[in-house]
Amino acid sequence: MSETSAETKHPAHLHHHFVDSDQQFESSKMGMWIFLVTEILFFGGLFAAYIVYRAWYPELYLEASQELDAFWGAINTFVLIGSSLTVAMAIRSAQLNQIRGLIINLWITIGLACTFMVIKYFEYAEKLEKGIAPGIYYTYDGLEHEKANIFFSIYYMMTGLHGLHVIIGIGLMLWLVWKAKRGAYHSEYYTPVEITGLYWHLVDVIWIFLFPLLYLID
Amino acid sequence: MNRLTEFMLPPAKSTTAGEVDALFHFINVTSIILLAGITFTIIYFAWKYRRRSEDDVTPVITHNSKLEITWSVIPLILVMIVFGWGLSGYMNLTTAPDDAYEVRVVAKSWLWEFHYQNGHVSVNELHVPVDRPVKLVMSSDDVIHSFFVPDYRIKRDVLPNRYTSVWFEAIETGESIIHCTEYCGRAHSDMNATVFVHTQEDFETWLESADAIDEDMPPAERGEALVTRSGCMACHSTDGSRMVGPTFQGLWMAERTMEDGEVVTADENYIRESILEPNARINEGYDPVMPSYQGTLSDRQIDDIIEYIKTLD
Amino acid sequence: MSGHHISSAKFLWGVAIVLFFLTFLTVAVTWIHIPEPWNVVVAIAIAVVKATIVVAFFMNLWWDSRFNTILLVMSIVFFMILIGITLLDTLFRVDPIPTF
Amino acid sequence: MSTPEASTTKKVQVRRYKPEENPKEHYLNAEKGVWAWMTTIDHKKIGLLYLGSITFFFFVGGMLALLLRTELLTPAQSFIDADVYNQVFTLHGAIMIFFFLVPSVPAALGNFILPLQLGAKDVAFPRLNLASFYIYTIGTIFTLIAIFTGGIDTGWTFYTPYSTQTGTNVLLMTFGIFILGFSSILTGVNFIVTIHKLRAPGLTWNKLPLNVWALYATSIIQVLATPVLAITLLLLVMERALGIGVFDPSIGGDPVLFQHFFWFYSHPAVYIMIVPGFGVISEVISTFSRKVIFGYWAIALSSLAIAFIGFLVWGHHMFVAGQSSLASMVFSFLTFLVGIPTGIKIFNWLATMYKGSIDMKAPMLYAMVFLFLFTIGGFTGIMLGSLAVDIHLHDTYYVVAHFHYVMMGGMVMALLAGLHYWWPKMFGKMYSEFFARISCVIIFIGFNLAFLPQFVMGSQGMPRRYFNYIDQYQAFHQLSTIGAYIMAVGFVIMAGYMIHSLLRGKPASANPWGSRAMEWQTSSPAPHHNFEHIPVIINGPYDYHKPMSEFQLGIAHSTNGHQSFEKVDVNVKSAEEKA
Repeated sequence: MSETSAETKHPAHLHHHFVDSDQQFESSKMGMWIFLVTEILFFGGLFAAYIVYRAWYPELYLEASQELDAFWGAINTFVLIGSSLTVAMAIRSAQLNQIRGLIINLWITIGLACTFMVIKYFEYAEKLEKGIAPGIYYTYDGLEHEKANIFFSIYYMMTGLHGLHVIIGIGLMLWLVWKAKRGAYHSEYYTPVEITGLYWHLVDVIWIFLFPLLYLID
Repeated sequence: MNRLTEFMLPPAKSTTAGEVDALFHFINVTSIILLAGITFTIIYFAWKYRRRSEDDVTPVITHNSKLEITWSVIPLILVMIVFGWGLSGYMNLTTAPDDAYEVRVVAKSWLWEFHYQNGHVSVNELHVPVDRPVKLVMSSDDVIHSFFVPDYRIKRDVLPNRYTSVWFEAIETGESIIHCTEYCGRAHSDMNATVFVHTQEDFETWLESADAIDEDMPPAERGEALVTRSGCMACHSTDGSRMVGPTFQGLWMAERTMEDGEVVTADENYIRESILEPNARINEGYDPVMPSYQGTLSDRQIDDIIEYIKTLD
Repeated sequence: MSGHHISSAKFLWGVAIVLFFLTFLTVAVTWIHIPEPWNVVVAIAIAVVKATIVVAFFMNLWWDSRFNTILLVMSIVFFMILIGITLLDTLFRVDPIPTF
Repeated sequence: MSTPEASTTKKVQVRRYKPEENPKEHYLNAEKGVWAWMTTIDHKKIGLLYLGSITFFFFVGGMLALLLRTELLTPAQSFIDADVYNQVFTLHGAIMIFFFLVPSVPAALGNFILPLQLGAKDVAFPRLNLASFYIYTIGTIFTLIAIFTGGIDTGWTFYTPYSTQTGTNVLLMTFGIFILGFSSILTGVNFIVTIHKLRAPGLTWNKLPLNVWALYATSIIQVLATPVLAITLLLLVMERALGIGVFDPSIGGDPVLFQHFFWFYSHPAVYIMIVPGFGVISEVISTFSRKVIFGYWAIALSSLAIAFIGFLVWGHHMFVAGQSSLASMVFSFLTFLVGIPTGIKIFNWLATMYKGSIDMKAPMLYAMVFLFLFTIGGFTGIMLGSLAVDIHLHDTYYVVAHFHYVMMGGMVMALLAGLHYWWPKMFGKMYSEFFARISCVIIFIGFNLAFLPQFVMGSQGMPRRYFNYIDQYQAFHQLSTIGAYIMAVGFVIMAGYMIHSLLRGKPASANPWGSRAMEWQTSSPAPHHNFEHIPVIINGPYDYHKPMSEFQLGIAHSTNGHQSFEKVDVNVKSAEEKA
């Protein structure tokens, strides 16, 4: 890396092939947006499967979604939106050079993300208890529709993949906290905070769609 | 043109084949003319404008709107002709006449079963009358297969969870080959069958007597005919060589080890079970891939096959 | 400088409160049982509004380079292509039924 | 560069930099040792690492192809059995597509050449670039493990339900390709950002080399399509591991849905493979005709048009698969629309040669071969796009021949054109022009001998993926096999003179072809940071009517010690897009 090159004007965080910090910041952000595009299409495949099966078997979705608890789904929606708020606040703190605020907001976000996962865990546990497991392990007989297993396979795939993204997000934010404590971020350089924030908001946006599509089919 | 047809395409033996062939030739000939033009231009330019010195000066020609519009619009018109033509042919190929004679096709790895309205089932032999539309309603027992008769220019995938159909009207009596064209595993390339086109009278005679056809033969010979006809030979040899499935030679009353370690004597009951519920017990070292013959072979036919296996020492 | 928009804390809280309200709304409309298919339309419409708010004001797309907006729109367009053309198949299949 | 508002012209002081001939220090000897290679973040070296990998996989895939062709000499079994044959054709397809073609021009040549053509020091995210390479490596390792633990016999298309039922190691293989997809995605992300953000001063969108436009279109496809492959393969993995039943009809799923998802990626993937080839051909034809490219915008935009329409046509792989007639009609119509921009490109290339000064060096020879073979591939594509004819030709050798004409006759020839074209820039050595032309001719003959007969037997009704076949096709199969071996000879000769060039090749000058493109305005091999100066662009890359000196302008680097400025004032448009 050329951070070591003897350039007077180059700040430590600026890589050699960029002209200035802004170019680097804009590039990273554009890169993250493009990555988010891939994430949207990644989940898009699952949404497409969801829509195709819903168009085929609307009654299946009506019946099977009764098994999902809209109350806890709504709580989780509040939790994730709250975490989006704290991430936005964390970025604001970084922009204003308030490192303490940055770290506190990140910790709150991590806390909310963990709350989300804990609620999710209890939801899963309750279903697995009843025999509503994915795929061939589906043994529940409370639903009459013969394709009920497919609804829950799609449910597990969607929420599972989303949950995986939440866990990755928690990992990223722990890393941010660690770096922030070592003084890596300040108002001139907070790119990783910004792009992790973008990622986290996307996780939130996906849940905003998952919630009504899975839980709120009345 | 005729020689080109003979070289490029199999003989056209259905009423719809002609239209497909005409389009095929239209695209072929147009393409060859255009390709010849492009190739000639490449070679001519490469020779005519070859570099004569390192200081060659070339003209600045950045674009030419008229020319560019021309070579966009002409191909567009050509492909739209091809699209319309192809579409009309496709509609013909997918819309069976209402009075079509219906045959049920069941694809299994790796054989074709043809069920007729009178309950007769033939394996790997499709018998149809000439000059009469025939509609095949097809389904698969396991994976996706595809029903292809080159002589009729028809093809359609055969799916495990749905019915699909093709239709054709043969214009001459004779035989044509059927291929499976959707990759379906080990013996995919052996999953062939034959269409036998009869005159209307012959077809009816065949249909009525098909089951009784071997009445006079001794049971073992009938069994041999059945084994050949039912697609058994694709996976089982009669000379001891190992194929997809175990050989029939020396099978009778032999002791065979199963996957779960059980040792079984190949008696009447075992062979009957192996034909009707092939995956109930699997020979050690073999895969559970055989389709069931339940509904395909009658009890009597299975007896005949057992008689035949008894003769293979 | 497009990339360094700083939102006020009050603004961010305002956005979050709107989102909380919309979440409540999307649950509330299920209590009044809108008939099919409008219940889906309403649920998706609210979700789209929420997502747009998050994207515009939390992800700062409102103040960001327009190319990033184009990227987002592209991803949605291509998702629509995937699902739209697939539905052209799955909704319009006419399978034959054997007569015997 | 910093503010988007500054899109108007501004005055910049530049001086002329003539590229240094035969430099002592260059990127190849800037760092030494295996470790330096393995951890390099230099885009040129990463490009070479990819080049090495794809060469290896091309060799493996080619050997598998020879194995198949040899077995097909006779109608019945000759030396491998059906199971082995099925595994070999699956591996041939999977390796050639996922390990060779997809990363070939974008990741190998693209990595090497893109920053050079942009006047940048590197791609936007060099470490991510290295990570892409390692993700690729991890994917290949998974696949290799899969090969040695049961293999895979599903065909490269992994159609359900066969792929959920077969006893081979589908799980590991699809997981390997799932991982591989991320390498492709990250390369795409990297390239798009690089093209947007790292262009040299004056390099406006209308001065971008067409190769960059092609890579841009390719990257967009990679970013938009690959995630759908990823989720499809993940669903397939789950189908096998848990039986989730989305695709498997025996648990209530729909196998045709898998085909939709699969081809939503895999059809655009065909354009991931061929579009960058278009870029290379544009560069080569212009350089060796020493003439401004004809219809710059037509070629640039047709790449984007192909990229876009390419997303709308996947269902033409499914005309007989059981999709609705309506879907088939729409897909057939859209398929023909792709033909138009493709045709435009071919005519534009021909028009570029018109009144040019054509030098039939090896890269140009490959470009000619490309034009001929790719045109055949295109016309046969029209044949297959036509609904009625496709019903007859679907899943026959006609399809096999068609895609080999497009992929091998198109993409591989473009890759070879590019490899020969940029070889001097990569290694600073020239190869034997004589042997290069010989091997090109041999490959051309072998290729046509191998695949022309396949058109004939395909239209006669020979299905693909057949281990045994009926006797009437034997003559065609034998011709095809002979052709394959002739082709192999051509590649052996190529390996020979390329290795000779590396070891004993004559040193190459900075600009052996007299090109105006920016990558040729730096020394061969390129310096560690690509340019000793910051290049400033005032002319298009194909402006052969402008003097060479106008292509060698730059601003001195703050670090490279150039003190004396030959002060020239030029008006330079800011490279920043108007955002």
